[in-house]
Amino acid sequence: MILQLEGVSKNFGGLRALSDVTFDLPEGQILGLIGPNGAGKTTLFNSISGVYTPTEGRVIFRGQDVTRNKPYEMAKLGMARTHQIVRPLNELTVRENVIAGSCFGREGHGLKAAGKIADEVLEFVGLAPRSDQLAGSLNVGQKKRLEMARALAARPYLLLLDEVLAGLNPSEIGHMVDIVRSIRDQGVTIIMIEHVMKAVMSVSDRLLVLDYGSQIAEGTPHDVANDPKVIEAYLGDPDLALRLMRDETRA
Amino acid sequence: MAILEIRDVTSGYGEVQILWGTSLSMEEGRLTSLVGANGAGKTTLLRTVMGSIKPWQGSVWFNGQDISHLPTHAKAEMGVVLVPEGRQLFTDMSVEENLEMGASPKRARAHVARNLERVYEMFPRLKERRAQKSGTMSGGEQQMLAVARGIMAEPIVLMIDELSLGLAPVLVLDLFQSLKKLKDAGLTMMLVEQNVQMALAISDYGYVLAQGRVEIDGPSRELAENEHVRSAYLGH
Amino acid sequence: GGGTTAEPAAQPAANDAAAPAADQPADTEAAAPAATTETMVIGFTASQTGSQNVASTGQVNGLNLWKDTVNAAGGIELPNGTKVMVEFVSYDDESNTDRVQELYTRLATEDNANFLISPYSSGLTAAAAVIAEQYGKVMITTGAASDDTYKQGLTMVYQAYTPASRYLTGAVDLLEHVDANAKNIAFVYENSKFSTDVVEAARQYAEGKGYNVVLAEGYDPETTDFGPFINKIQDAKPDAIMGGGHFQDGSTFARQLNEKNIGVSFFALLVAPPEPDFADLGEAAVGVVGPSQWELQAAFTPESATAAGLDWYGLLGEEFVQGYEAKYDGTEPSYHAAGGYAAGLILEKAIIDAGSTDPDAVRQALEAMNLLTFFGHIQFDTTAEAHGLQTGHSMVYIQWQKDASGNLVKEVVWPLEGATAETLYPAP
Amino acid sequence: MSSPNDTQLAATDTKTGLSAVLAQNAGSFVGLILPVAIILALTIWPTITGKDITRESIFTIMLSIALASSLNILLGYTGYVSFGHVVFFGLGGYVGFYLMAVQGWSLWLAMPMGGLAAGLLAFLLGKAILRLRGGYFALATIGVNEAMRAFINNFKPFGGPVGMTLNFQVYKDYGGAARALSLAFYILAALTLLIVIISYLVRTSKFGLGLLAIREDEDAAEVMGVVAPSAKTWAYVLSAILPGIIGVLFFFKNGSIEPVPAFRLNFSIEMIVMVMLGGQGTVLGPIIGGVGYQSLRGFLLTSPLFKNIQLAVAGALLLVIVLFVPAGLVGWLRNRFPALRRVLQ
Amino acid sequence: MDFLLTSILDGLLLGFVYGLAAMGLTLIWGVMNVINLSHGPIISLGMFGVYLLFSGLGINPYVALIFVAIFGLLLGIVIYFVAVNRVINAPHLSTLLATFSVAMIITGLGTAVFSASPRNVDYSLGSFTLGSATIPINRIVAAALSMLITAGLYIYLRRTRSGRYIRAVANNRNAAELMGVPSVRILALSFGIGTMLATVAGGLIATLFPFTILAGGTYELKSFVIGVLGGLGNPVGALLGGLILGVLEGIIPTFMPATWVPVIEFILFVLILMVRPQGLFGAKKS
Ligand SMILES: Nc1ncnc2c1ncn2[C@@H]1O[C@H](COP(=O)(O)OP(=O)(O)OP(=O)(O)O)[C@@H](O)[C@H]1O
Ligand SMILES: Nc1ncnc2c1ncn2[C@@H]1O[C@H](COP(=O)(O)OP(=O)(O)OP(=O)(O)O)[C@@H](O)[C@H]1O
Ligand SMILES: [Mg+2]
Ligand SMILES: [Mg+2]
Repeated sequence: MILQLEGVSKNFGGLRALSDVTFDLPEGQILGLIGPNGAGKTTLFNSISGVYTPTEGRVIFRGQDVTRNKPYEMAKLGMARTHQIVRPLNELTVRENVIAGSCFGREGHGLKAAGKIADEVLEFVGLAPRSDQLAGSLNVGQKKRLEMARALAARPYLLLLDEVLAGLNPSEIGHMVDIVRSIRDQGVTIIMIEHVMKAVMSVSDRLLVLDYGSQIAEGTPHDVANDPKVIEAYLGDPDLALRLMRDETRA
Repeated sequence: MAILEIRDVTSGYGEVQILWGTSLSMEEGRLTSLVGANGAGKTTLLRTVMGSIKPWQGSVWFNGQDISHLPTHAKAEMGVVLVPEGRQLFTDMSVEENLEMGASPKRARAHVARNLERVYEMFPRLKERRAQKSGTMSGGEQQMLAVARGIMAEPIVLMIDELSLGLAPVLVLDLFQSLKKLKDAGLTMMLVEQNVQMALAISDYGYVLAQGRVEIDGPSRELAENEHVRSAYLGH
Repeated sequence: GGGTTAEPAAQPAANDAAAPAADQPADTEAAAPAATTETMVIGFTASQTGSQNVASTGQVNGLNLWKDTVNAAGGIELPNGTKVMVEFVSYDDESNTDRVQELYTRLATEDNANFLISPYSSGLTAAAAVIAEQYGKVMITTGAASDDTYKQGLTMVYQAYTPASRYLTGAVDLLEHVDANAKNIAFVYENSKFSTDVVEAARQYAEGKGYNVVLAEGYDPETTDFGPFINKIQDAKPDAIMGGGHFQDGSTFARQLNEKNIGVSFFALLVAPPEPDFADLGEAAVGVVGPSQWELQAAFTPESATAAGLDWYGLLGEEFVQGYEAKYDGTEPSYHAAGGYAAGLILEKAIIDAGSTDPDAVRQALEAMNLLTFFGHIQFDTTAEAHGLQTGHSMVYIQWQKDASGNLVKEVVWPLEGATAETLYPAP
Repeated sequence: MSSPNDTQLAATDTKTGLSAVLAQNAGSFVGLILPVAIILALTIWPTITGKDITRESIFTIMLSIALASSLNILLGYTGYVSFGHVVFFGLGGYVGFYLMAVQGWSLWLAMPMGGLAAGLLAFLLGKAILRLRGGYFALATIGVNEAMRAFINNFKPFGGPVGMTLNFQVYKDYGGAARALSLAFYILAALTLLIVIISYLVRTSKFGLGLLAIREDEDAAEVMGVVAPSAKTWAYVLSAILPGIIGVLFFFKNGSIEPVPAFRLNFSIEMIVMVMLGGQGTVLGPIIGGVGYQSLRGFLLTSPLFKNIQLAVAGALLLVIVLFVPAGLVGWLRNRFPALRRVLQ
Repeated sequence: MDFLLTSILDGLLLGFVYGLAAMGLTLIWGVMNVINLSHGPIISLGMFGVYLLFSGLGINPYVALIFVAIFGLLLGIVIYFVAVNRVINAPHLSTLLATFSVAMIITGLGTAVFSASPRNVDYSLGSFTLGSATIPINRIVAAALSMLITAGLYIYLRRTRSGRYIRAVANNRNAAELMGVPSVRILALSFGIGTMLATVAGGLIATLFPFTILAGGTYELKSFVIGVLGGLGNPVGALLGGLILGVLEGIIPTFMPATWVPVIEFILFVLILMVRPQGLFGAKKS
């Protein structure tokens, strides 16, 4: 098991954003994390990656209790993440951003080696032509890819992806999904938060569904997608809705 | 009648040109969608309309008036409202204060209470969290707030950049339905949307932007069936 | 390099660009005499901006008056008939040390100053002294009263003022004189080099005489609220308060002491009371005693010089006041102004005694000087331990009183030989 | 501070170049040429003119360059604004002066002790106040400076408000006042060169990249693995040591030390001004800022036309520069002459 | 005991003025993210404003405050457009440089015109005695006015539309523009109000203590401290911060030499920051 959560809860004042989340994540898998807005998905990432300290429960990463670790300690241990609301280092270039990811990540490369890794990674996510542009001048979609590149450059064991597909159009999504798969194929374990159902269904080995901070379902994409609780809380009936809308617009 | 019209606009950032003579027009009471690949210039176009960046050439017309060189706030005051990419919330202010800020234009001030009710009905989560600092909300909650804030302005033309970004599927459906209602109430809208299929499904007219130029435009239904559009943007 | 005294007048004019030519009345140029005339340059920095601005301005005004007087007379006449005209070069030191050494180096090397005058405060003077020593320039200090400065092995620096250690000791004597039963003194003073030096010395002196120091408190230079100190004084119940620092804090202290109305019989403050502006305090000024470097009332005359067996040099006090008021729109001179004039006068006399502006000769003249002027007795310590320290001059003590018609007047109350009135004791 | 979105629109290329340096001239030191050349030119200039006043004027300028460059490590690279940086100058100066004036140590030994004291203070402070963000950190540094000044004011071994004075005879050990003054100048020149090289090495190192990341977004940097607390602390220490050493040198030359001039808050602000004026976060910026600001002040102070209102005129000129070259002179030059970027670090 | 009470009372009354002096600084800082280094010189201008109107024209100092306030508002707007507007979106801290230049200009001209000699507004409303304490009425008036202004400012920022605009523009200028808020006007207004507060504080201080053209500097320094204690941008916090400072300055000297006040005060200040990094009354910034 690369990651184990035991009864992790997180409160913000009176709000219980996570309650008693427990699961094990085997190495080499892609775990899809879905749930309605405000369900606590990002909070879970924050609690795993050391940005928040859980109010209760334990987080075990590669056999080590990391519940109270700082974010940079997690990075050194081999965890990398992207931010849902992007956080580029605006006044550094795209390449410098990625170099930093590599320098301070698990492998802690020197600048020279990190530069090489950065170039590879940028090529991989398709940002190579923008290497020398200031990160602040990218648009949101590009910034998302930069987040991804920075995380990858750290060569993590576990990669946490927070809505990296948001803002991409369907064909771009297809491309990104391929990227995610090939990262997994290199042996990196991935947890992926996503609202783009088709993609997350196709790429995940397992799905975990959160609602109001609690796990309401867990299993293969197929099982989860057919779970009535999940449909009610999260999916709705897409076909029905689409048809409804189309008829009305024509009328 | 075209209520908002963009004529041959070129613009960009610093020395980098992004838009190369783009024209489009929005008919009153209709829903127009604007689609295109990542980096095509959709956001740049909307920013140019609002005046956040100045057009280099060309002009923007609203209600038969050239508004190209009005400051952003004056356009908002006239009823041209943008829900910007990246949400741009007042992160240090509460949810309700954000909504009140949305109601800044004079035209919206009289109906703050009614509009609050309306958006709270659309997004019950916002009502639940009316006192929460908006910066601490989840990504999707922030998106709801951004859209709601736009509606609070009582716009004549409402432009939404990346409507469904980060929203759970069930909510996207609800939201599309709400927009439908707004349209029925006479609001003119422009949607920038990555979910091209859905966007074309609910809109009347569509523009496809590629590399800063309008590549194809036409009634949404036709676009949805267009071979090129299907292969390039719908992923089949 | 030393002073290039033999050069004709044209030489300093070359660096006129840096000189305040506007200060110089035009007619002095025209009055160029037939005999050999030289010009000597005196350099100094003044605090045109920053906290020391007021006192420094008085001093500079005094200096300018001296210069005008000398130049109007055609220059300083040497025994050999040569006339030496005076020219000033000055810069703003902004009341801080950053550039003092740079500016004094400029004065000594670029502006070819023959002599230097110190900046106003002791700290700045210490920094300037290093430069004066390096270039072998005589520097007369005014304002820089700290004794410490003169105990650091300097050889070119001469102090015009009574040093800090003797500022308040006379006030202790005065207290003893007016009330044999007074036992307790509170010292409340500005936390600066100068005031602390003054109070340390006065305190030792008082304790030596058997007084109890019931309170000794420093306050920060920018203090505007003396409430906490007054409360403490009230609590300590002293017979006398001594201390203060500079004009602003001193006058504020006096005002607030009066407002709080806590009743002390004897109140002596540094620096502020002798300033003419102190009278603006009205009632709050009455009874306040202050040490002064110079007062018109404590008149020194050629007669008193003869009586004391000293040489007399220069103008009378009244003449100084007249000249000053004429030049500065009726402004009454403070002792800083008199000090500035005196600094010039000391230099003038030393040059005449030396017969030239040669620095070594002038130094010798200064070493030997034992003189009475309108400013008082001038004599310098010539030992290696405290070279240049003023030993001749001493303070007079004034007290603000009301005359018969209720107007505020400044009376000299100590030493008794110079007193113009009885001490008002206890103060109201 | 400002939200990332605000800067997006206004983003201009002011501070890039690290990766350019790495890619194109790893191992070579093109960016160091200009800074070192300027310092060397300033160092030999007095010898060329043969004038003491040149030396003294350049002393003031060099002092500023060294202090501004030190501050730049914290302000420009790490993004932490220290308003009270003069505390290191003052404390170092005091410790060194005490050792020289009271304990009879030589300048050579006193200087490192001043640096050590300043570094130690920075280390302790780093543990305490570097957790504060933005304005609050800036304000805390003011607090530290004022507390230190007030403390020294009460600290009898250091002379309290009276301060300490160096016996003039001490200069004899260094060949008299004249020799001592020029010795001080050359020591300062060496120290300035040292800090400029350190500044460059930091700027182009992994450590420096971590600092830049902290400047841009500290939380994101931590997530990426930058150990922010220790990186910030070391940046702070590094930026404190040299001011500590220079404090000793300055007051040695000055001959006396008092609390007010040693801990003058306005001096701190001037340091910030010089860094900003030249261009924060660059190696060259503080050098240009120091030269520019101090020559301007020096010129106005002694110019017959302006010396009575020199402060106001300096303010007005500064304002004009700020308004029209807000990114600092180096940033402006870099934008103006992209070809020179590699040289303008 | 009496002694302690008197000291606390003195400190409290002084604290109100400190709080007012800090308010303009923390407003501009908290709201616009501009560290206004011309705050001190502007306080001095307020002092001189009241002084000139009173000594020159014989206007009652409290009436003069009204003119000084208007002058402050206009001055602030002018400073904003001349010095700040151009650089408000420029890199980090450019505004600090700009306001520093303004401070140099004001101080330089001020010293040239007024010299650094102390002035005094000789206007006393008398005093009354409370037990062993004698309290000048000027101070009570100043305290009352400070409270009034704080309350007014609080209501303005929290309850009025333009107050909300100010906070919104501060938070996200771009978004505010999109909502129809004329951000330049709002920023100019904020700066004007901050400056107005500084001049009014200066004017009130002038009725209590003598001052010079440099006197504002002390209050600027205290304002920095108060800003932290109270939380930047929060007027009520500034007032409370001022009161804390005032009381500390009153009480500490009763236990130890007054020269230790700043040591204790600033150490306490740093300690508070370490425990509450956003100030005593500041809300946590995201
Ligand atoms: N710092 C905070 N303070 C208060 N509430 C918070 C904070 N952070 C998150 N929350 C709340 O906790 C809940 C969970 O937030 P989280 O960001 O984890 O949601 P999410 O599942 O990622 O949603 P989305 O899909 O919209 O991104 C939300 O309701 C959010 O408003
Ligand atoms: N602030 C900026 N400065 C410089 N270039 C920018 C800036 N914002 C965007 N760009 C560039 O402009 C181009 C068009 O971006 P724009 O955001 O308009 O595209 P878009 O169609 O909205 O894309 P997306 O679907 O990703 O939102 C991109 O290449 C982007 O890198
Ligand atoms: Mg989320
Ligand atoms: Mg976009």
